[in-house]
Amino acid sequence: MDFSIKIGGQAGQGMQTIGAILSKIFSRGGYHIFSNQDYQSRIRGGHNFYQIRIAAAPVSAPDDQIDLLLALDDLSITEHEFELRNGGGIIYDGSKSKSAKEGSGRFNIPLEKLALTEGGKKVFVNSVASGAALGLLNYDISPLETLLYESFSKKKPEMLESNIKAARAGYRFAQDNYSQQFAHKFKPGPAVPRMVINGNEAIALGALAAGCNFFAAYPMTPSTSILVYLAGKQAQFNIMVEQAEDEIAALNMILGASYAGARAMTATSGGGFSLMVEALSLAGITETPAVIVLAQRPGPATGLPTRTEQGELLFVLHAGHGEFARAIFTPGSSEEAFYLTQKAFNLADKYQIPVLILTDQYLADIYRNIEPFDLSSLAIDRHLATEEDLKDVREYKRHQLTPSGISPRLIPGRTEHVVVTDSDEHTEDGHLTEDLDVRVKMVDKRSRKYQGLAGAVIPPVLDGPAETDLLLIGWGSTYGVIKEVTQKLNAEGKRVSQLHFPQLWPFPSERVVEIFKSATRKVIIENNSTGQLAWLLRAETGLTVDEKILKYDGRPFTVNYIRGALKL
Amino acid sequence: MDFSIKIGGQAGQGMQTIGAILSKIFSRGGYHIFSNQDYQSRIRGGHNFYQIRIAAAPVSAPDDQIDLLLALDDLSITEHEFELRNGGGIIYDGSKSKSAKEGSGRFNIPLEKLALTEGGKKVFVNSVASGAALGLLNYDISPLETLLYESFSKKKPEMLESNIKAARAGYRFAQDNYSQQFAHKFKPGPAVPRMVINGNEAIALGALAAGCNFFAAYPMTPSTSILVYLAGKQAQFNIMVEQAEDEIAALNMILGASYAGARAMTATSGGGFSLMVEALSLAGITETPAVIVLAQRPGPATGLPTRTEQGELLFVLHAGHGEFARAIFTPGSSEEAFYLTQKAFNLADKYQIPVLILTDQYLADIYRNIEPFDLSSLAIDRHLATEEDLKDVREYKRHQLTPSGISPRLIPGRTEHVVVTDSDEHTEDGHLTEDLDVRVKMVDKRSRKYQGLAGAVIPPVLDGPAETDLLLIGWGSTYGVIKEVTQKLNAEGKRVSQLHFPQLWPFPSERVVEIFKSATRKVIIENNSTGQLAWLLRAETGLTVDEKILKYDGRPFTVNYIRGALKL
Amino acid sequence: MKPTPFDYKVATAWCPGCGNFSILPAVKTALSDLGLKPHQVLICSGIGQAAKLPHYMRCNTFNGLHGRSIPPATGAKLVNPELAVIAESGDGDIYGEGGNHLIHAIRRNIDITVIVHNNQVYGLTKGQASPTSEIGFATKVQTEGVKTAMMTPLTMALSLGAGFLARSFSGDIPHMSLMIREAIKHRGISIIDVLMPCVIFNKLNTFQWYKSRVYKLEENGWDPTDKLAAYEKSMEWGDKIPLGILYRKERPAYEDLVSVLQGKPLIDRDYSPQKVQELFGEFI
Amino acid sequence: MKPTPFDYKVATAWCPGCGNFSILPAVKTALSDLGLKPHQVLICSGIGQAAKLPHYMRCNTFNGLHGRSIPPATGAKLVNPELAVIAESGDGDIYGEGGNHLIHAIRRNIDITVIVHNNQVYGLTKGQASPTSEIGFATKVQTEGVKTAMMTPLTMALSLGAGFLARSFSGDIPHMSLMIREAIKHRGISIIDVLMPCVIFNKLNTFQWYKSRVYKLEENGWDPTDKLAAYEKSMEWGDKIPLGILYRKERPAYEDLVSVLQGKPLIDRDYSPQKVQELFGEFI
Ligand SMILES: Cc1ncc(C[n+]2csc(CCOP(=O)(O)OP(=O)(O)O)c2C)c(N)n1
Ligand SMILES: Cc1ncc(C[n+]2csc(CCOP(=O)(O)OP(=O)(O)O)c2C)c(N)n1
Ligand code: SF4
Ligand code: SF4
Ligand SMILES: [Mg+2]
Ligand SMILES: [Mg+2]
Repeated sequence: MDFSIKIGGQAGQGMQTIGAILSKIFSRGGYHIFSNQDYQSRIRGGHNFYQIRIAAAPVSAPDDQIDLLLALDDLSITEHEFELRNGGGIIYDGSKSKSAKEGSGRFNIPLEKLALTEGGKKVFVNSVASGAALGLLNYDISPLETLLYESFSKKKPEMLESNIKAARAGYRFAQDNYSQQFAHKFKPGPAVPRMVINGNEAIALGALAAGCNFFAAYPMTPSTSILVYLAGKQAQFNIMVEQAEDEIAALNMILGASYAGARAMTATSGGGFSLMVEALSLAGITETPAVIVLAQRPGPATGLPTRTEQGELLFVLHAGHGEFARAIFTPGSSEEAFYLTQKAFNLADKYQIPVLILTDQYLADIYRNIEPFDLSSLAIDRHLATEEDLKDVREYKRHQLTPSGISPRLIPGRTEHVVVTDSDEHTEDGHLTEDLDVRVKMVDKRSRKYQGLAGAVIPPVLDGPAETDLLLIGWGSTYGVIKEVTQKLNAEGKRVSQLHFPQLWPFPSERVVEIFKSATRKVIIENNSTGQLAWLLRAETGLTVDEKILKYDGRPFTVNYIRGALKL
Repeated sequence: MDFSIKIGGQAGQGMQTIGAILSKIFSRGGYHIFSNQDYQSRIRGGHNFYQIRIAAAPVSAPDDQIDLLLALDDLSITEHEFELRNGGGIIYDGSKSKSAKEGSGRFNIPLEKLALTEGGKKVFVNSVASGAALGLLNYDISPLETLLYESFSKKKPEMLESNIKAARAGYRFAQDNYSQQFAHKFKPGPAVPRMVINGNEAIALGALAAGCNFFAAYPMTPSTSILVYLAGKQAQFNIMVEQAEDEIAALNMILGASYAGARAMTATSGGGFSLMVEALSLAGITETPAVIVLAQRPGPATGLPTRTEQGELLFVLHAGHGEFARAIFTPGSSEEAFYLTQKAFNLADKYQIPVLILTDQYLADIYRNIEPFDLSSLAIDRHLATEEDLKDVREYKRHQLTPSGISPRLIPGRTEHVVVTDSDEHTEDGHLTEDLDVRVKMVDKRSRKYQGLAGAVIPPVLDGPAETDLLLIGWGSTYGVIKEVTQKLNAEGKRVSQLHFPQLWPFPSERVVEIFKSATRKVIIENNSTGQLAWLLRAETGLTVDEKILKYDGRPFTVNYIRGALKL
Repeated sequence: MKPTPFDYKVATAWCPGCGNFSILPAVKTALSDLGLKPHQVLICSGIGQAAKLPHYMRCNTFNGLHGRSIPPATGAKLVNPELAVIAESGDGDIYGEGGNHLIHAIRRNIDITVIVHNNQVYGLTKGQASPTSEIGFATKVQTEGVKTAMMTPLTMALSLGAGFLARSFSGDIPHMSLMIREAIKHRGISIIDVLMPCVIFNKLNTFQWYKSRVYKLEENGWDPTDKLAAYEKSMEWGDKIPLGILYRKERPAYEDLVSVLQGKPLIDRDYSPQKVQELFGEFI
Repeated sequence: MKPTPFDYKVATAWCPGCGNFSILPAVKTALSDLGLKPHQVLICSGIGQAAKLPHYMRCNTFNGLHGRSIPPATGAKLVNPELAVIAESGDGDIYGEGGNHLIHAIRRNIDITVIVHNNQVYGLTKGQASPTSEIGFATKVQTEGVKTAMMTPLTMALSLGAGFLARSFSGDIPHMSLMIREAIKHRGISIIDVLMPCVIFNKLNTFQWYKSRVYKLEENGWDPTDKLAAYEKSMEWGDKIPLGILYRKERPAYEDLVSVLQGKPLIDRDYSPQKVQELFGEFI
């Protein structure tokens, strides 16, 4: 089974609510779900959609076609009708729709009328529509009732009953009038406790699992939901969330907090990151750990605020004046987003460097239902100076020269030592210097961190045979869609492998060179217009690929898009 | 003849004044001069020096050794004594010097006493010392008198006489007491009208020659002297110079000015440039011409504010979120600084892009005496929309799609058309859009500019035989020193060529590939710790070099340093 | 609304009921009443719901970065002074991200007009607190309600020496239009803080909330030349909120003081590369 | 000066005669008089001559970026509140480049002390005008003299609701020291504007210039609780310049209002990755 529902309408019509409800219901029913969103930079009106794929086997990309269109406005019909597969149908509200014609596969349901008669308010359309979708599918209604109960019984008990009434009315109407005309039917299976979680939520959870206790940011799509999520967990997780006056303040605040002993993070998008670049360099020279999430959207400048792109890899790689060590993580799924974020804090603390997590609007907003994270082996490794480190130390040196390049780190105020650091080039004890021999030693010390970092790099994930006719290469959020393409092509008897990079800096050159040896046709797939990974690959290894499949219209790749471009 | 004078002392002791006086005198006397400076991030005290090389033939790098040390304090003696060549000497003031011992090559001259007796004030030490140096060399004193006359007769006539008296006293004392003991002697030749000019002054002149009429900046070493120079020319050259509240404002101001019809420039160093990165991206999407000078100094962060480094090539190349076209000029001399800056404005206007001029503290501050710039062929090419362009236009479209990617540009207020632009992705008429087909067209339009830009790229300069045993490769400020190394090695019968890049983006790949074919040993020389050009070279061409000679102690290369590293 | 040359037919991205809808005609009529034509006006805006305004009318537009409406306005005005230049954006944009430009622009006193759509919230990013949000205002980020002092922007602007300060309300188009006209006529920087409801994210400061509190200074015999009184009045907020020209004082605009700005607009002067020859002598 | 635990023997990079030399002992004695030890104090500074101060004493030091002394101080204080946190820099740094942080830090009201070495000029970059330079002050960049209004920073700070505002003068070490002590004791943000001569680049506002103009508010029966009076007084500049605590008002500090900041310092609490399990339910 592989069924896709698209909910379309104007901003503010509740597509997200309906989408979230249905996703959870099917997840709880034992199905695998995948959902993605498309929205505009406005609060009301325009055209948005939310698409849910429900399947028996795990899925990791949106389908190019859909089976059920839940159209909350007319435009949704004209925009998406053609995406319907044979046997698909459209739920719409005839009383609100001027253009929609009745006919086979057209399910005219008085969503608004039912909302008003059953609940008394238009907001109940969400419950009516959710009920209607389930009714059409002959799915059980009780999971919906349970979910509504969970959502409202505590927070807004006065809304519970009306919601349930509205849901039932929608369910009943669809079942009574149309369920015979719709071929697709499915039922809940045994409950499976999977988490319906998107990339940003996974990052937020990763930060909490890393003991992040200070988060400062300035709102910017598509990173804002990390800020919002963490703000809701302040008391429970002992994390201070501060909305900064601007992004410059945000990063400088977290550097102050980190210096003072916190585990600190910020999140932003390209424009905000641009403003952080000076402080990134400050993290470099002061060797202050920091975790920075950059959720990419199409640029330049304001660009397309609510769309997706992978246009900032090379920017992030070289951002900041002067030369200093950093690590760049590029998670491809909610799982990687969680584990890599948790790891980012340990890595940042160990090497006393900024660690950058590069995600994008697509990954930030896609939901999959995944196995709950395995927390058993996670640890918080602060790598602070030990008593042993300080045993014979009379005057503590924050920037002591060491073979690894890592100096013992103390928290100010927690010993009688003073902790001194400086944005100028400095001596081992952190005071500014113009001694040019010391300068060279300090540059060398800081670059020595790359030896350790290179050893700790997360290797690219090769999925499929090493000897391959076609190697599909990607980084970050393209992981899921390339995975599906790879699976499909293999199922068709082709010999295809996927190479996914969850970390791009330090660049895992050796492994890539090795992998390239046994691959025939090598294709890089990137959501940008220039092929930034391809460039990095050549710079680091001299290797080139045979083709680049690039997309930069602000939308993510789909399976068919890639297949088409592969011309197989 | 090839003679070097080093003037050493504390900040505030007037090394720059003496250095400037002597440089001009020898320049007027027909000699070629080259001078460089070394100073600290403080206003008084510490240790600074100013070194002038005086030669019969053109020179383009500092000498590793010196012939005359003019020591204004004790530290200058201990620090630089060992740099003296055989037959060299030290001028010092015995009354102020505790450690200096009399002896051969030691010229104890009561600089301060003469300043006080002849001029009545300590400030006249500069003139005494300048006079003393000339006296020791048996050089004519009248050029010094002329220069003092020119400097003071109008601006501070009350200071003129004392200065001349002081200069004469120093001259006489040196001649009377020591001129016999100093082997070096030289006399002015026929006057040659060469300009003693440093890199920043050349950039400022280039901007004026380009009709730059708006300059906004925030002070930051080593870019500040551009701001200062232009501020002094406001009335004469019809240029508004505005000190912005911060670098963010500076670049956003010049974008507003440029949009409104100005030719606008800003200048900064790494930290300030970091803050400009968001607005750089704004220039990209709004297609607003801008010239941005980045005078590099060692980073990260505050680093070494008064020293030199070439650490920001890759940063500048990828700076800004999203993908957009730019050009990067990397002048290697005052001449290139002038001509390239003048050209930068034309290029920025033609392609409606930001043009970046990458210089550094070393180039900013070195003086050479050069042939006056040839202004005859310079023009101001605004590339504004013509009547022809607008003939059939009812509604003007600022971002009209064209084969070249360049849209006709109008100045707001100068026609009845309105000029609309936007940091969001926009339609041809400049209004924000979420139409994703338009998005693709606009990205393509903007990248098409690279076709023109690549055609217009300034090719790397190959100096020496194409078939070569050793190719020395550099960019920017290393031009002069590599040139000297190349000349010396050739003079010794080796077959060596120099490859210098005055423009690094778009990268002139084809030409480089061709040149590399006939070179045996290829060495890249960069004032940074990672070899950024080497990386760029590989990314763009796949080519690697045999060695990298890197230096990152904040000081420039010297001829001997490179020769040593070449192990020839 | 009577038609103006600034009208431009296009769908907006604002929410039904949003205060922005009435600010737009106020701007257009003010400009047209002043006899200006679209090509003589430049609006520089930042990013936010407010900042979209120039897209919905006909005029020169530089829609730049979030927080950065004032610097491009400054640059444009200095070189092309015949343009009437307006910097227009939201409270988050001008008082938050762009605060540093505002304070120094006031000191600079260039002849531009700053119009702030003050809905006391970040609209476009979905409802976080802005510098003008009230203490206690709860959002998904300020979960316990705002704890930082509410900025009273006109108090700050006054303390920096601003010469024209006004407040208006999106519920009163003629009043906004009048304020904008007066502001544009004022030589030097002028600042108008326009209160407006965000019907989606600000459930506290609603249309009614404002409506029932605002009153007009000019109807109460207000003397806008008394700085000390203006200081006190600028902090009035709560049961009563004053509208109108809070403070007005002529002071020389930057353009009147800087020599190079006297005479023809900079962009109209003659420039020749060969003129640089004049400078060679300095270096020889 | 009597020795303090904050003494640190090192050569400074300041010019002979510079006002910074006397601010240093004032800071050290203030801290030591309060019974603080070097490891209990954190100075965050920016870049400039003033900002070098913590390098010349013994204390925790985060010498960050130009204009950015306040944000790291904010972050550090929130997570490690037992530290006495000072943000210290020049006028260019805190009022110019860093203006936006100052205005929002005042609104936030965290318990930090901001000390501004106000020499009315950019010292380290060799003498350009700063926001507090006087009209007419000529420099190599402001060749016709400054044309922008001089900022009176305490007026601005007051207008944003600051609860502790003082001015001192580098010519009076005991006074500076007293102001710093009082400022540190004040709960919430406190701001001290310290007038000091730059002997190299500011030939207008010299030691004598200040010396002959300053007078002490406390000696004139000043009531630092009267906001309106403070407003007027904050603008007094010219023949007479007031020193002392201009305004003092208790208002709750941010730390007292935010729930998560109650109790142990954030950095001392227990964190366990496994606690995240508690959240899984939300997603299922
Ligand atoms: C540098 C940067 N940071 C953040 C954003 C995201 N952003 C867009 S609009 C906005 C706030 C809008 O609030 P306001 O200025 O009050 O305008 P409103 O939408 O309320 O009219 C923010 C934070 C951005 N575009 N750029
Ligand atoms: C982002 C950035 N811009 C500019 C500079 C250069 N800079 C260093 S100190 C300084 C001004 C110093 O003035 P002030 O803060 O008043 O300190 P003072 O030296 O007068 O004590 C400037 C502009 C810098 N370091 N960083
Ligand atoms: S979100 Fe608020 S401010 Fe923005 S358009 Fe909607 S109502 Fe207006
Ligand atoms: S330049 Fe001025 S402020 Fe800086 S150390 Fe010298 S006298 Fe002091
Ligand atoms: Mg707002
Ligand atoms: Mg200063």
